[in-house]
Formats: sequence, structure tokens, C-alpha cells
Amino acid sequence: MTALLPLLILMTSAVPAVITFFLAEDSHRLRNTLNLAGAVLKLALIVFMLREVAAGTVYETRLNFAPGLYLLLRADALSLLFLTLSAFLWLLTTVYAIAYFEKEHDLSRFFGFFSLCVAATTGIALSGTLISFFIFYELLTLSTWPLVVHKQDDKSLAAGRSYLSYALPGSAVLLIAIIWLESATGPLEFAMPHPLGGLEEASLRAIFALFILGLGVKAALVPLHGWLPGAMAAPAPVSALLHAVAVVKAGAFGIVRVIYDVFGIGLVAQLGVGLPLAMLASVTIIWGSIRALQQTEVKKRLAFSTVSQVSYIILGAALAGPYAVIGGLVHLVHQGLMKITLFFCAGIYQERAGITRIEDLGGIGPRMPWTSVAFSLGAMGMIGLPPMAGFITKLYLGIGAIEAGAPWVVAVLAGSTLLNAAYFLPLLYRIWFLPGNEDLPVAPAPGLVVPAAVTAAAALGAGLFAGAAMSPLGWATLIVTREYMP
Amino acid sequence: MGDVFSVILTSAALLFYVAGTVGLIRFPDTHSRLHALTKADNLGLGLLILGLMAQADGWVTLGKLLLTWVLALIAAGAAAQLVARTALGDRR
Amino acid sequence: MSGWFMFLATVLLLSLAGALWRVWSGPSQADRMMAAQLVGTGGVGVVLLLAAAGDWAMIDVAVVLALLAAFAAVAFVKAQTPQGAGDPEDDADG
Amino acid sequence: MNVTVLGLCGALLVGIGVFAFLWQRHLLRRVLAFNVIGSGIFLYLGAAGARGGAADPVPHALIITGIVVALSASALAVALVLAHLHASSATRLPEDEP
Amino acid sequence: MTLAFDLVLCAMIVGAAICAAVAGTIFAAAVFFIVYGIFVSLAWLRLDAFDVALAEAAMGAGLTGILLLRALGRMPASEDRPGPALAPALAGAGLALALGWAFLALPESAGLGPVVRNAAPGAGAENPVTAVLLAFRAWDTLLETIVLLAALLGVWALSRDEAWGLPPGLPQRVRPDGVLAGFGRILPPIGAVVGVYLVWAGTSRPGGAFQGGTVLAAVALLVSMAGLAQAPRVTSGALRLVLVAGPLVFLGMAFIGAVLSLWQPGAAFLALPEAHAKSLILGIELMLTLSIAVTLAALVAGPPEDRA
Amino acid sequence: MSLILPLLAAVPLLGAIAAVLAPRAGKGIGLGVAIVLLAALAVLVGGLNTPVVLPLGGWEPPLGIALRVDGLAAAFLGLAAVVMTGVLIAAPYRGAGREAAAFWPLALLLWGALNAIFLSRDLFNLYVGLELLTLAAVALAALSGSAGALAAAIRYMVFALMGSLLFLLGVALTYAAHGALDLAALPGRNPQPTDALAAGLMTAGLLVKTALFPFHAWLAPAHSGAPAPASAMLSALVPKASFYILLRLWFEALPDLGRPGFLWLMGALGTAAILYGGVMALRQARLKLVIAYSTVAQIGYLFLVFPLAGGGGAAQPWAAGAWTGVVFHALAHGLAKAAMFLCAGLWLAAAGNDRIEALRGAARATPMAVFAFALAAISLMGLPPSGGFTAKYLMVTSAFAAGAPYWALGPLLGGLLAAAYLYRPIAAAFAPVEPELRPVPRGQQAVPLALALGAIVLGLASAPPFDLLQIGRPEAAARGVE
Repeated sequence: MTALLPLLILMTSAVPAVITFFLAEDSHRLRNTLNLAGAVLKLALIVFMLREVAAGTVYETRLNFAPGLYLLLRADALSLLFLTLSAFLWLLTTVYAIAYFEKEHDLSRFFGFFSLCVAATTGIALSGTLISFFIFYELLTLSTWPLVVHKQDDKSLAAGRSYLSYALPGSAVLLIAIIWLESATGPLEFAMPHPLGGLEEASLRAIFALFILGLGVKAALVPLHGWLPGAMAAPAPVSALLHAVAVVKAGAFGIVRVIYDVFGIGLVAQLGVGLPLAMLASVTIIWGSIRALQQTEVKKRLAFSTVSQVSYIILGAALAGPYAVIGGLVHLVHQGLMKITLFFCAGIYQERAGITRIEDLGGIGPRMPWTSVAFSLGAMGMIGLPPMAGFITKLYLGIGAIEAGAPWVVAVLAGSTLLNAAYFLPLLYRIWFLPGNEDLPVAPAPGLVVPAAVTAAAALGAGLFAGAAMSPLGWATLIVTREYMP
Repeated sequence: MGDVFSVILTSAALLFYVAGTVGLIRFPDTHSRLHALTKADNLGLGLLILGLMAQADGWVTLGKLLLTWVLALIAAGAAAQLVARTALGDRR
Repeated sequence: MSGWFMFLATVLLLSLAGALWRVWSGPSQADRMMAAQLVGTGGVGVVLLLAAAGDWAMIDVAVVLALLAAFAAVAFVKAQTPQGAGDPEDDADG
Repeated sequence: MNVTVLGLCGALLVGIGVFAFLWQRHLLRRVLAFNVIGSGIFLYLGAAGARGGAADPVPHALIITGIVVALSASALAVALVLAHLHASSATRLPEDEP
Repeated sequence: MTLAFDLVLCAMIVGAAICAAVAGTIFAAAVFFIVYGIFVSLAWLRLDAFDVALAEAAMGAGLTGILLLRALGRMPASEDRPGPALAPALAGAGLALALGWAFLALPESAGLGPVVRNAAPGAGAENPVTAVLLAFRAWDTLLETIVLLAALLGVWALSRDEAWGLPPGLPQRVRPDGVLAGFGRILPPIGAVVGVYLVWAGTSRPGGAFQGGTVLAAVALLVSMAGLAQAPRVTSGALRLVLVAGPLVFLGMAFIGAVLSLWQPGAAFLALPEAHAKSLILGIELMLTLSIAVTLAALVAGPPEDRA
Repeated sequence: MSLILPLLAAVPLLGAIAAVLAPRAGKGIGLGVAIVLLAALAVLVGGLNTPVVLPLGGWEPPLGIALRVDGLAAAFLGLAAVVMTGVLIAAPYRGAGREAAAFWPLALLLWGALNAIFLSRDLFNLYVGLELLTLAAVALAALSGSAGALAAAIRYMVFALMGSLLFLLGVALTYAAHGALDLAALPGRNPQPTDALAAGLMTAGLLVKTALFPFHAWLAPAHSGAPAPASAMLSALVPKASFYILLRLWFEALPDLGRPGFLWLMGALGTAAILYGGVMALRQARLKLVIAYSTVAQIGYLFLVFPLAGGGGAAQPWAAGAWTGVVFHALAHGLAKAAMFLCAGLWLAAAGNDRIEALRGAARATPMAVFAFALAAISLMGLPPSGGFTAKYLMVTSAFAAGAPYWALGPLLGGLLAAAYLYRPIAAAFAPVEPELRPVPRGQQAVPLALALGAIVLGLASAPPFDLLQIGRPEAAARGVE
């Protein structure tokens, strides 16, 4: 069982994906049942695993391809952090997507790739070696493209093209980095400490840079973020998935893995590559916020906000102090919960009220109260208002920065918080306090609103109950105390 | 005895061959060249075969020698006629 | 004796150079083809001489050469008729 | 010595054939050049096999096979050239047309 | 004396080859090629390769010449404008020099002659070349007959759709009492006898299925060119059966060996039982000859055509 | 085993003969041959632990010819069997018309020639096999009878004949120097000064036949001008045969002749082919030309085996995979390329032409074919999880391990180029228009899908083929060509 559980968890999304491809277009019920069942089953397995891993069990599945090339699925605490997030949000996004696409075409294709995308994310979370990580990372790229172009209009096709033209060279660079490193050391497993002494420092720095370059594309580090805003052309559930769970998180998660499980913080400090990365992350945080401020469309503004917010994770990882790491890791979850809420809501505004531009949001609050409350919670979390989840992140990051001897980061955090406020508060003001077009037809949509409400509540809960052992913060602390800073 | 016979006849054959070649080179037009050629050709090969018969190592070889000659005669004769016909119409 | 035959064969072969010259200079296609005929019969002669000088087993080659030399001429003649499928006698007369 | 002459003759034939094959554009002439190269190779091989005094039958068998193969290839090539001529009124490849 | 002969012969061969390569018209080049083939078969005699000389005389000079001449008859006279000469000349000269050097640098003969001669009687053929072709390297020979078949299928595939199902080549028109027809009546019987003789003799003397088959193919072509008999249609089952009979029998015998080998130690794929090897080889050769003759004739005749 | 090897070699030939006799039954005969061969291969691979040698007719080399199956041979036999089975199922020819009467026997002859080459250990026999392959391939390339296809077939033939002659010349020289034609006999020979020339001539001939840049000019027109099932065979299998002989030659027969300069040249030409083929594929407007130029590029990868597995890198423990990686690439490319050409054939039939533009909306009209094409594309790009990725991984790893990371450039850039040129047809298929394609039955789309899945499965389950390839792996593939 311990050897099969990770594979089983992967299969809970991979199998529905494959079956869904072959379903007839109009077999809605079967398709929905299949996907929801997969999501629920997966969540159940993960909950079981969470308890066991907290108790110290390690789950491993190994599949041999060729010498040096094997797939290792391994559930450690960090895996589970990402895994739980993705499984939880997958379930909600599936519910949301089923409601969103009531009368759409090509749904078998959509849900097939959707599940495949989640399978890839699961794989990324569970990967125990660099090559396993890479394989799922590529699978993610490939399964996301059909989702991005799902509408098949010129805009989404252009977005898909831009996505691939960033992602594929990024993966090529990542592959070079992996192979360069492993050609000197042999296959690297995340779990073991590995001496990288076979390589010179200059080579190691170059490899590190290649890793950041390759992973930074998906993590949307400036200046590699160009694909992300365009990908907004995708349907709302896809944007939600892209921004909160799958793609950008995969990049950020990869960077965390590289720093902590491949190089190790000792070596990162010795090579002196942490600081430049922290600075790059800071630049991204500020730049993303500034660009978000300039946007007039809701989804575009959210997209640039993602660029900015994801880099908190990288910043935390790069600072490499206990508090900073906890802050970064917990933000992996927090940002996911908050951002998916925002995108769910933006999707509802667009679908049910036809609103895409910020200036049209006036007065929507009272007319779509549930949605707007959820949206507001998400936005406040992003700004970092206590007691929302975002506040916890920023608190830990700030303490961590000082602890790591980089007080300038506090300034970055403060600046970013101001900018966050600057681009979110006017929205909230418009939603709740400005009068709007009363004639807009507003259709009720429980299938859409419920997931948004749940994620908003979760974001709130993650902040309120941050002290609990199984809260995101508790889990991140567990990771750091157990694995990185024992 | 046979050897002398062979030498004389084969020498004569060579002469005809050479004559045929000279004719082929020197005669002015296609038809006279053809004429010289067939004569020399058939006679040359005929004499040669006759001369070599004395050297044959058995009846089978003798038969094959004769067969060769017959074939050459038929072929050369018919071919020359056909070629001549063609040459009539050949304006190239 | 075989020395004499070799000598004859050599001279005969050498004389065929004249035929080569005719193939080169033409001018008509019939001229070239006739010269090739001469090389054919000359070749048969050379084979026979070689056979006499060495091994009579070679004589089969002479038979085959004689047989096929005629075929080449027929093929040539046919090739001169329209589409290569007529009869030169008809086509030349008419 | 005699064998060497024939062997070198074979080498020369290969050279001449290769020259013609690369130089000529008319497709039938290339078929012809192909045959010259082929027979040059065979002569070369045959002469090499005859150097020990007694002829080696293995090259002879190989050469007979080779001649048949060359004839098959030539026949297909000629048929292709004729079909191409029929379809496009050209005796060369498009890129070689003047 | 023999050296003088060889030198003259080589000069003639090379001369004919050069002329074939550079002749001003394609027709002249084709005639030079026929002449060249005759000279080359003389060279084979000088190398004591009688089987090869027969094959070269029949195929190289004979059938290939007929093939080229027939093709020329179907072509418009076109000017030959070769490409630039320098690079081809350098390539040709370089290759010739390298090969010439290699010939001189070769070690003392390293052939398999003695091995073959020792093993040949056991293989059922006194002619060592036949032993190599039909026993030691029978797989080559089998593939070679298949190559012929492949070429013919390729040629037939080039017919136009409207002409598919007609006999190979163009229908021939011949004046019944003309020279051509007469020619076609006299030569075939002789040719057939020669062809069959070559096959029959092949097991012990120079000759064999390929040489004999080629002669018979030439005979068949002559019959067709002389308009004496109409070739069967390309779709005809009988024609097709004859085409494949040789390879089929060959393969069949081979498989019998393979099946026998399951319980009989000496048997193997492509192995003939030693006791019957000689008669089996002759039988296979006769079937092969038939197929080779028909295939070669059809190859030279070309794809089926209508008069359009 | 003594029955299986002859079966593999001769059953396609028997099938071809049967198809000559009964043209109407061509498809049935072809499928029968496929079943027999797949079964024979299954038995063979199942029982293969060490290389199996069968001297034909009981005559041992050097007198006779021996067939031999090792892991490499089994892998290529398997590739041929799978691709040919797919092609024969997909081929639409019916009746006794010209095309049907030619296609079935020629396709089976092509298969027979491939198997004969993969099994043979004798240089001259390989020559005969190559010629059989060439004639069948040229005839198939000309099958449509259009002026363009005929010109392409002639060009193909001109190159192929030149290649055959060069190869034959090298074989002749080898026999003259050593009195042996058997590959196994050559490593133990007395080195001669002519060996390098002989090897060079054989290599040059095989390069022309494999269409390595700059001998590629014939490939794209011939492969794109043939009917789709024929293109699939021509592109997926035929160049592999001559490459296979190159592998045998350099890694088994003459490993002592390798020189750094030669190895480097092969690698450089391979890299040039990858880049050139990729750029040319990017510039084509017709799908079949894109796929054909992609073959030019993909062939380039194969030649990285020389510097990677042949050079100093072979001494590195991680580089032993280069040889295997290249073979993997050949297999994966074969499957993927066959799938692509079969897809192209479906679309050509459905749209009337093969312009990329005509594919617009195909994702809706022929979803399975588009999916198959995309899967095949993934393998060609070398993205995981696919056979193409496993191959790329092994190659790139050994490039780094050998301290020559520049050889990794070709595979990596080639992958990106492949993504760029294959993106266009896929994006066109997703275009938001009502498709103008005539509907294509699902059954027909299933064949390319199965082949493309094969390319993916080769990556997902690469352990069994990897282990298979280690059976009888030439020593030089681990130790290096000197």
C-alpha cells in the first residue's frame, strides 16, 4: 500500500482524464460523475495520507524507464502541502467548471485535459527526482495548451501560441540544467543529501541560473512573465486553475525544491545565489503590482497580481531563513486559495453579468452579494489585511527577512502591500459603494457561487486558524522544522 | 597440319576483318559502308571459324562453332537489311 | 599455337578501334549501329580466338554474343519506327 | 600483372562512370553511367579475386547477382524516365532543366 | 602476348566508356554502351570468369542495350547539355585514383576459392559458381529473383490507368512477310535451344539460370518485336504464375528444409538434402529460368500501353 | 528459433508472391502476413536471452550467409512489424486496378527487404537487400503517377543508385582485402591500408541512402509525393535500414577504424541536418512536406550516435546510454512518423489537398486523428512521456557526461524547432471555423492513433525495450569506437 498510494493518487486524475477523452460529447452526467468522483476520491486518499505523513510515514513508488531515468513518486511533507492544495481546489474547480460550461461544446476534450492537467500537477507535487519532476512539468505544459485555446478564437489561439513559445524553451533550459547536474552526480533524489562536489562552483552557479530560468517561466518571474496575462483569454475555470494551482505554482514549487532539496540551503548560501534570486523576486513583486495598477480589465489586473504574488513564495525560499521559508511555503497555499476565489468571482461577473472591465463593476455588490463578499475577502487577503491568510504570509516573510539579514525586503513588502491596496481597494469601493447599471440581468448560479464561497471561507479560515496544527501554517512549520531546519 | 591450316585461314580472316573496318571508316556513304561491312564481316568470321575448326576439342565444340557462324550469318544479313531500310528513311 | 591466336586476337581487337571511330563520328544512326554490329562480330571472333588459345568452354560466350548482337540490331530498327512498335519496311516505304 | 591491368581498368571505369553520372543531366545517360560504374566495380572485384592465380568463384557469383540487380534497377529507371517524359515532356529532372 | 592483349582490351573498354560518357548524342552513347558491354565480357574471359562473361554478354551488352535502344525510340531527340564538368571530373578522377591505389595496396589474395572448391561437390553442383549461387549463397540468389519481381511490379505500376490490364509494352505492328517477321521465325528456336542448354550445362559448366533466362528473354522479346505472338495481359493469372514460379519453388524448398529441421539434424532453411541436391538444384534452376526469362522480357517490354 | 528466423525473412516475400497472384486479396494477404510476423516476433522476443545465429542452408560463414537476431535486430524487426501492420490496415487500396495490384505486393516486398536487412550479417547480402528495398520504395513513391511524384521518384532513384554503388564498391574492396563478407569476421581481420577507404565508401553510400544532410535533397519530394500509406513506410522505415547497417558497420564490424575527426564530422552533419530540416519544415505550406522535412531533421539525431557513443564519452558510465538512446530515437520516430503520414493521408482524402490551411477545424471533424497527430508531435519534439523523450534524455545526458555539451544543442534546439513547425498544423486544426473536411470514419482514425500511442508507450514503458536492446549489444557501444 505504501508503495502504491502515490501512484493511486496520480491515477485518480489520470484515469478519469483518459476515459473522458473517449466519452461522447453529450454524456454529461457520466463525465461529471467521473470527474467529481475522481476528485473526491483523491481528496480522501490525501487526507488519509496527511495523517500518516504527519506521523512520519514515507510513501514511495518507483517506475524504471532506463538507467538513470526512473519515475519516483514520493510523498513527503512538502509534496503534501502542494498536493492537498491542488486536490482541494481541483474538486472545487470541477464543480465550478461543470456549472460554467452548461451549454458548451467539446466538453469531453476540455474535461479530459483538465483532469490531465491536475494529474500533471499531482505528479509535480509527488515527484521524488528531478527527472520525474521534469516529466510532469512538461506534461503540464502540454495538457494546459488545449485548455488555453479551448475557445478556439483568435485571441486564445494567440495566447496558446505565446504560452508554448515561453514554456517550451523554458523546459528545454530546465532539461539542460537537470542533465548537466545529473551527468556529474547521477540521478538526484530529493530525499537524500547529495554532495555536488563533482562540479566546480562556476558550473554550479550556471546550473542554478539555468534552473531559475527554466522554472521562472512558469513561475512568471519578470521578465519571463509575458505569457501569463495573455492566457486570460482562456475560460474562467482554466484561469483559476492556471493561476492558483497548476502552472505558476508548479514553477514556484520547483524553485523551492531546487533550493532546498537539490542544492540545499548551505550550498545556495555558499554560492551566493540566494540574494540575487531574492532581488529578482522583489523586482517581480513590485513590477507585477505596478502593472496590475495600470490594467482596466478585471482579469488582467488579477493576472498581474499573480505575477507579483507568486514571487512571495520565491522570495521566501530565496531568503532561506526559517521564518521566511515558512512564509513562502504557506503563501503557496494562501495565494492559491485567495487567487482562485478572485478568479472564480471574476468568472461569475463575466458569465452572469457580462462584466469584464473594472469600470463596469459599479454597484454589483448588493446585487450579487455572495460573489462580491467572496471577492472582497480574497482581495483583502491579497492586500494582507489581518486576520486574512495574506497577512500571515507577509508577517512571516517580514520576520524572516530581518532574521536573514535582509531588512530591505521589509520595504519591498511594505511597498507591495501599498500597491496591492492601491489596485484592489478601488475595485471594492466600486463594487460596494458606487451606483451601477440596475438593468443588468443577473442570473443566479449556485454551482459557480458555492465554490467561490468555499475558497473564500478557506482563505479566511487559513488566517483565523493559522495556529492549528493542520492549518497551512502549521504544515509549513512542520516541513521546515522536520526537513530543512531540524 | 591442322595448325598450318588454322594459321592460314585465320590470317585471311583477319585480313577481311581489317578490310571491313577500313571500309567502314573510308567509304563515303552509309550504304556502301554497310555493303563493305557485311561482306567483310561474314567472310571474316566464316574464315576464322573454319580455321579454328581444326583446333576444336570435340564434336560439341565443332557444332557450337558452326552454330555461331550460322547465327552470325542470319543476324548480320537480316540486320543489315533492316538497317539499310531504316537508313533510307533516316534524315538525321 | 595459342600465342598466335592471342596475337590474332590482339590485332583483331585493335582493328575494332576503327569501328569505335565510326560509332563516334556517325553521321547517321544507321552508321553507328552498323559499326556496333562490326564490333559484335569482331567480338565473337576474339572470343573464338581466346577459346582456341585457352579453354574451349568460352565458346558459349561466342554463341550468346552472336545471338544477342542480332537482337540489338532488331531493337535498333524497331526503335526507328514510330513509337518503336512498327515495322521499318512499312514505315520506310510509306 | 595482367590481372592488375584489368583491376586498374575497373577503377578507371568507376571514375569515368561517376564523372558521367554527376555531369550528365539527361536521365537515360545517367542510367547508362550507372551501368558503367556497376561494371567497373564488378571488374575491380573480379580482378581482385583473380589475383591468386586460380579464380575465386565467390566474386563471380556476387557479380552475376550484381549484374541482375543492376539490370532490374536500370529497367525500372528507364520505365520511370519514360513515364516522366510522358507526364511532363522532360528528359531531365526539373532542377536540371536549362 | 597476353599482356599486350589485355592492354589493348583495357584501352578499348576505357575508350568505349569515355565515349559513352561524353558522346554528343544519347544515341551514340547508347551504342557505345553496347560496344562497351561486348568488350567487358571479353575482359571476363580473360579473368577466367566464364559465367560472368556469359552474364555480361547476355545482360550487360544484350538486354541492357535493347532496353536503352527501345527507350530512345520513345524519346524526342533532345540536345544533351550536361552541367559543369569540373566537380564531376574531380570526383571521378579522385575515386579512380583512390581505387587504383587500393588495388595496388591490397594484400595477397584472400579469397574463398579453395574453401568453395572443397565444398562444391557436397552442394550438388560441380560448377563452383553455381554452388555458390544456389547453395552457399542461395539467400542472395533468392532475394535477387525477388529484386527482379520488384522491378517488374514497379514498371507495371507506371502504366497509365487506362492502359492497365493490357499486355506489357505497345502492341507491335509487323508486315507478315517482311524481313522482321522472317527473322522472328528463324532465330527463336535456335535461341531457345541455346538458352535451355545454358541452364542445363550450368551445374557443371559455365552457365546457369540467369544466363539462360536472359537468352530466353531476348528470344521472347524478339518474338514480340517481330509480332509473331501477342504477350499475355499483365493481369493474366497464367503470366503471373510463371513470374513467381521460380521464387515460389525456391522458397518452398527452403521452407521444407526449415520444417524438416525440427526433427532432422542435417536439414535447415535453404538446405537441400545432399542425396538429391543435384536434381533439386537443376529443378530449381529450370523454374528460376522460366521466371527470370519472363520477368526480364516483361521488364524490357515496359508497362502496358495503349496506342493513344 | 531455427524456424522463426526464416519465417521473419521469408513470409513477407511469400505474401508478396501471393499478392502478385491474387491482387484482389492483397489486403487479406497483407494482414495475414502481419499476424504471422507479429506472432513470430512475440515468440522471438519472449525467448531472446542471447543473440541467435542461423547459418542458412547449414553453410557457416564465411562460405555461407548467416542470419542473426540480437536485441537491436529484434527492436527494428518489431518496429517494421508494427508500422507495416498499421500501414496495411490503413491502406485504402481495393480491387485489381493498377494501384492495388502494385501496392500490396510492393509493400510486402518492402517489408521483406527490411526484415532481410535487419537479419542479415553479410555485407553483400545487405547490398541485395538494400536494392530490393530501394526498388520497392521507388516504385511506391511513384505510385500516384503524377509528374511531380515521378520526378521525385526519379530523383530518389538517382540518389539511391549512387548510394548503392558506393556501398557496393566498399563491399567489393572489403572482400578483396579480407576474403570475408560476414560482419562478425571483420573485427578479427588483419588490418589493411585499404580498410579506411572501404569503410568510407560504404559509409558514404549509406549516408546518401539515409538522406543525411547534405544528401537529403531527394527525401522531401519523394516522401511527400507518395500516397500516404507509402509515405509512412518510406519515412518511418526505409532510411532506418541504411542507418541500421551503419550502426552494425561502425559498432560491430569496424570499430577500430573510427577516428575523432570522422566521429565529429558525423555529429556535425547530424546537427546541421536537425537545424536545416527544422527550418525547412517551418517554411512549408503543405503538411506532407512539413512531415517530410521533419524526417530530414529527425535523421540528423541518429548520427549523434557517432560522437556520443563513439568518442571519449563512451568511457563515462552515464554515456553508455547514447547508443541505446539513438536506437530509441529511431524506434520512436518510426512510430510517430508513420502516425503522422497516415493522419496526413486521412486529411488529404477528406480535404482534397494537404495545405496546412485546409486543416482548419479538423479538431472538430476528426478529433482522434488530431489527437494522434499531437501525440506523435510530442514524441517528435522529445517531450515526456514519450519514446522521443527517453531518446533525447539518453543522448543529452551522454553529451554532458562526455564533456561535449555542444552535442546536446542539436536535440534541444531540434525539439524546439519541431515544436514550432508542428504547432502550425495543430493550431490550424483548432481554428474556430466549421471544418470543410469530409467526415472520416473513426476506425480509420484509430490506426494512426494506435501508432502514435505506441510512440508514447515506448517512453512510458521504456524498460522492456531498453533491456531488449542490451541483448548482444556491441561492445563498442559501451567501450567506444576507437
